[in-house]
Amino acid sequence: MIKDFVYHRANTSEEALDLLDKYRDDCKIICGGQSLLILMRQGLVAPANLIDIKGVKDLDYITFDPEEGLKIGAVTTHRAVEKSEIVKDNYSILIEMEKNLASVQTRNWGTLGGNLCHGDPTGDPATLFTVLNGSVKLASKERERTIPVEEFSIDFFETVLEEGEMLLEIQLPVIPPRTAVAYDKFNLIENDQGIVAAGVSVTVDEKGSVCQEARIALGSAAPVPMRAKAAEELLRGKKIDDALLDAVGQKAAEEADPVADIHASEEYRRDLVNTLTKRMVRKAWEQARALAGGKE
Amino acid sequence: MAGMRRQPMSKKYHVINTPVHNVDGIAKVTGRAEYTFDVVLPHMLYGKILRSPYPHARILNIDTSKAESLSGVRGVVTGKDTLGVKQGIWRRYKELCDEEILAREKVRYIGEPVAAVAAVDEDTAEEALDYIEVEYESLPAVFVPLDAIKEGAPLLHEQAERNINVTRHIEWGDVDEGFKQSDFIREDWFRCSSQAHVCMETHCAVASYTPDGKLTVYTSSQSHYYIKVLLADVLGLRENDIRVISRYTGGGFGSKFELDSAQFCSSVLSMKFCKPVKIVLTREEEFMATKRRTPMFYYLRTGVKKDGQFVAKESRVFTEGGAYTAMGATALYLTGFFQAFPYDWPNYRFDGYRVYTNTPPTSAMRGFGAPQATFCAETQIDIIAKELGIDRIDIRRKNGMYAGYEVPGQAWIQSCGLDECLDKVDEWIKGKGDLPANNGIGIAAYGFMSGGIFNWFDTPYAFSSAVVQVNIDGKVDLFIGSQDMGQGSNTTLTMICAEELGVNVQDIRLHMGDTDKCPVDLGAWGSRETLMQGNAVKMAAAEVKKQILEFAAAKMSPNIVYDLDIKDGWIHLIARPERGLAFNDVVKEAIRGRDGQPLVARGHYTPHRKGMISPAYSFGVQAIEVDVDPETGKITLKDCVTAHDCGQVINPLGVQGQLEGAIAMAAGYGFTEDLPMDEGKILNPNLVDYKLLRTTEMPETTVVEVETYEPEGPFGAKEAGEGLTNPTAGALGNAVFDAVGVSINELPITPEKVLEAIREKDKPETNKED
Amino acid sequence: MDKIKLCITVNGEDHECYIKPKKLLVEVLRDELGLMGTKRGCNTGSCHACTVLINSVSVKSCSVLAVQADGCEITTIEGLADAAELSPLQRSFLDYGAFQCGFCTSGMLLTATSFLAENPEPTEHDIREGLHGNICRCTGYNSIIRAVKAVADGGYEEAADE
Amino acid sequence: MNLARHVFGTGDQGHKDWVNSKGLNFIELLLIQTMEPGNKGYKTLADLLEREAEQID
Repeated sequence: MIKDFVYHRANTSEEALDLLDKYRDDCKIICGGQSLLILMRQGLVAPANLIDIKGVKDLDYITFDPEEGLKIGAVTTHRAVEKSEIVKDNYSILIEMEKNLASVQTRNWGTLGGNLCHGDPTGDPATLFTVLNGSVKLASKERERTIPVEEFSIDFFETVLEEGEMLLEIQLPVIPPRTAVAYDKFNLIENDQGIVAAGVSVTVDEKGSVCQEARIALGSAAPVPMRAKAAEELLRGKKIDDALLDAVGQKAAEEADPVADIHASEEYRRDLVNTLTKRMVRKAWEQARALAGGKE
Repeated sequence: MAGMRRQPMSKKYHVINTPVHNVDGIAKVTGRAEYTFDVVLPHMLYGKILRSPYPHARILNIDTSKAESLSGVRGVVTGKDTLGVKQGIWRRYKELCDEEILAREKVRYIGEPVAAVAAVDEDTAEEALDYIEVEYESLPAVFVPLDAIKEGAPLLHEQAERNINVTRHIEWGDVDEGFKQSDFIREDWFRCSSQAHVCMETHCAVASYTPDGKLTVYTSSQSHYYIKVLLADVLGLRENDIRVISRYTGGGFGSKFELDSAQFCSSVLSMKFCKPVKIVLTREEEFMATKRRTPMFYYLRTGVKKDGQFVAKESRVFTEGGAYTAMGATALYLTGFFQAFPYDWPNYRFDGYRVYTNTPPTSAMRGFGAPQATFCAETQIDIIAKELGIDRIDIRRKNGMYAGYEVPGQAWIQSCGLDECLDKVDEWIKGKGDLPANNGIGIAAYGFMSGGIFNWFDTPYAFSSAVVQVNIDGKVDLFIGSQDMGQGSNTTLTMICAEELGVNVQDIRLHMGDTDKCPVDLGAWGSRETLMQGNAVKMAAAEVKKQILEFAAAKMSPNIVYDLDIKDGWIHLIARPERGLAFNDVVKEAIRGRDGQPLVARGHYTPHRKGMISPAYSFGVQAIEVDVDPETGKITLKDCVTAHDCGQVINPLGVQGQLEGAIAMAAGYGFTEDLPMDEGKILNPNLVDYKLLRTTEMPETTVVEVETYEPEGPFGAKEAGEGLTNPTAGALGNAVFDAVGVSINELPITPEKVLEAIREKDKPETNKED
Repeated sequence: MDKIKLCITVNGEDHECYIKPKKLLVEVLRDELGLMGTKRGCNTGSCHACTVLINSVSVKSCSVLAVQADGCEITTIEGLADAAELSPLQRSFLDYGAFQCGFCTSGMLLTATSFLAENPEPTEHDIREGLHGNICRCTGYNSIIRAVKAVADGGYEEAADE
Repeated sequence: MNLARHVFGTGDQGHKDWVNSKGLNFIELLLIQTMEPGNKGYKTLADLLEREAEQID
């Protein structure tokens, strides 16, 4: 049963910040509410004040700049991203991820900002944004700060957001040339939360012969979306072959810090991390080389 | 008026086996169908149920004063406000009536009701639950049958020594001799998991007691008759002081023909406060505190000849009963019976034990013990076939049941299309050619009953009854006691009536779902409706038809050698169909002729001398194609065919729907659905963590109808819905076996288990383990 | 707790009511407006039986605060048929037997309605993905997919009668 | 033998008490029957029943 609360509708980010400042620890922000309302129904969250930013127009945008990269306003819905031409042209992997995120109904009303702030380690955006080296712009009445997405979540359903602070914008840098990104999750039911997710970005040299730079991010492999840095290290400057793929999968599995639950044991999650990482590295590597070779 | 008319269609049936719109269809696609979930009565209160957080505890004291003083709360009831009747659906056996619903002394599972609140709205009622103070004395609990049966294990019910609830023995032939004659003997242990029904409409009821001593209960049920009688027992009312209503039931699958906490608590509250009380279980309550599929621990010992001839089978099962008997006793018998299906076992022995445990009671669920049995049996048969190097179709054909076969001392098979089903599936498989690596096809053969013969409920009524009334305008009223929970019986039975009476489906007005207006039927369970209620409807329609034809014959006064029939609203001489009268005209005059009294007739059906189980059995064979990912163990369903003998198909659209629905549900049982527990607490009581198949997991489905004629069924029809749940888990497991060579003996077949088994197999030397 | 004013247009009719802010859209539709065709199958936003259209996109009415729909145009199952004239999807659902118990049907029809509006020429797999969220425990989905495909393939142009 | 099966099949209190009163343990017989191959539990009970029958006539 949802506990009663005082409802406040913010029409601008300005108003939202004022309200946040006013109610501090005694309030919660609702946007799409696809996750929050469930928590409220279960009585896990019972704010005295609810600040609705769903209608904040100045946070509903998707812009792209060849230098700056992509900027997504916090209240932009998943669907808007999924259908955006500029996203399609410059970050097609993002569309792939969105299409496999929950149901159309959820994507129609749910927002990216809300998804990140929920801090669920099974959430796809946080993991993919980590691969894409994205960052988030946070603001409170006092200050504004921008931090990497990979530092945003600090534990299960916990983020760095402080009292009076809210997420304004998601920023993704331009994807470097000769770089391919692959992302996938393992689940029994399509579009369901991933039992494990892996995202990989590989940048190859001009000749497409070695991997110059790589980023590997894992979802549901730890209490928060995580980078598999040691595994990345193995790839840098190397030509990727099956032996290396096995080593990278192994390494990522070692780095992972999975938690057992009814859906999978810790061991099985490590197995999945291993397999998924391998597959995503191979996929990204092949695509990146194709780009280098000018082929598709 | 008499005269010429277009030739009535010459084909055998004018309604049966033609696609007909569901008679409730328009109401359902326009959102007009009123379910119990939608019922709102004036001055209605809302109820909520307080449930035990302990798997096993003594109730020392319940203090409701704080809750009652809450504003908006009308009142609270506990076991003290009830007659304390221990009820159960196996009414013939006192010791099996063991559930109070509102516990007075002891709670035996997490989620057992201990109190119920009525308030002005749901939120207030829910809030009030926190203010009811229950003092418990926690008792040692036991959760697994094999522990519960041990000496010194905590006892759930004083009278049940070693927690043994029911035992079952089935035996024929000389099993021990049979094993002596066997060339090859195989032993296996299997574990079948539980499963939740997950009806989209959760259990709910609106009870309204009035000062004249009458109780009306709107409820989502599969058998209004059972609910009415069970309520009378526990409330101390007379059967007919209770009226149970609702035309629409949002899914049943076996979960809605026993008395549930929503029905009981809303009734008790309503009787106390003389106001309507509505209780709708939350999805979480539905998972934690309603009944579920029976988990089974199976042991199978099977002896065969070199050539695959079945010789002897010994099977033993311990079923996890949960805290109460429920329908579990029937599931125990049926799993033993169907363990031998659909084959001719010369020597067979079954010993089954249902054991009480401190978990939510297990009971009836679509297939009723047969899906578990079929999974174990079919899995083992494929292993045996492989070890003997015999084709899996051949070994089944060699041993399959056939029309005229008698299951010794148990049942007679009058119609059986198993062989043809095997041929059809064989063709389908051959048509697939070579499969890609890690793809495989698995098959399973199955059979099921068409309504149970047993009367543990101890009903004094006919198993099924129907009334048909023909009115002055030719419109027909059909009154039936059976319940349509989605399976489509309303349409099937209307079609049977239309066919028999020679009118069109649109001419019939169906009345059901109201115990005040409709005759008794035992309800929609055990695949009864088509055969049993169908026979009753056919009998009533035939009787009315006779009355009409008598009048028509008198009117037409044909040569006595001619006889009459009605088809498509046209009463005619069978030999000369163009000579006849319009149905409506004859009816009008006939009714005028009988002083304005409509033409009415009753029909009924009760099986006599039909064996121990059922009057008739459906058969079939299913094949499933899967793709297994050897690196993750993930199973993808690709394609599926089912060759199915349900006798004469009445409603093709209905049969296909039943089949596809059964596949989705049974495949879920096979590889995604489970109810893991920790100390008796279900860990995934929600639709996020309980994984049902969705549109994207459902494979293509092909149905091949193999028509036989069942002498016992209306127009030769038999069961076509529940039995379809039996083969899928087994076929799925066998497909994995075929794809990657590992056989999983434990449901559900999760990717984790598959991956583990693959690794086990790939180890240098695997030492086989049972 | 103070009630607040809510103005919504449902199936073309304007409604004004005063509600507690915590009321979900599905609760307002059913309890305030008596539109019982919209069902509820769970507490976790998982079953999608409560799907309605907000400004013609499909949304779970159990996962939206009614106040968030203030000023919006909402379509429920009661708004699909034009008086006695069933919508093409409603007719194809009848022809293909795309429902059994019927409890998920309202949500299924609304999801399919908005899906076809957005994807006039879907493949079968598109349809499966588009309806992925909606649980049906009875039909096994395939009849529903066939019914939606039939409409997409133009078998149910207005006034088409079979 | 069939009578033995009946006794186990119904397994109600009356039958249980009778078996126990004859110095056998109903449950133990059941367990033997289940845990060990060879139909032992039933044979033992069948023997008992026969002896009883003889005494009667």
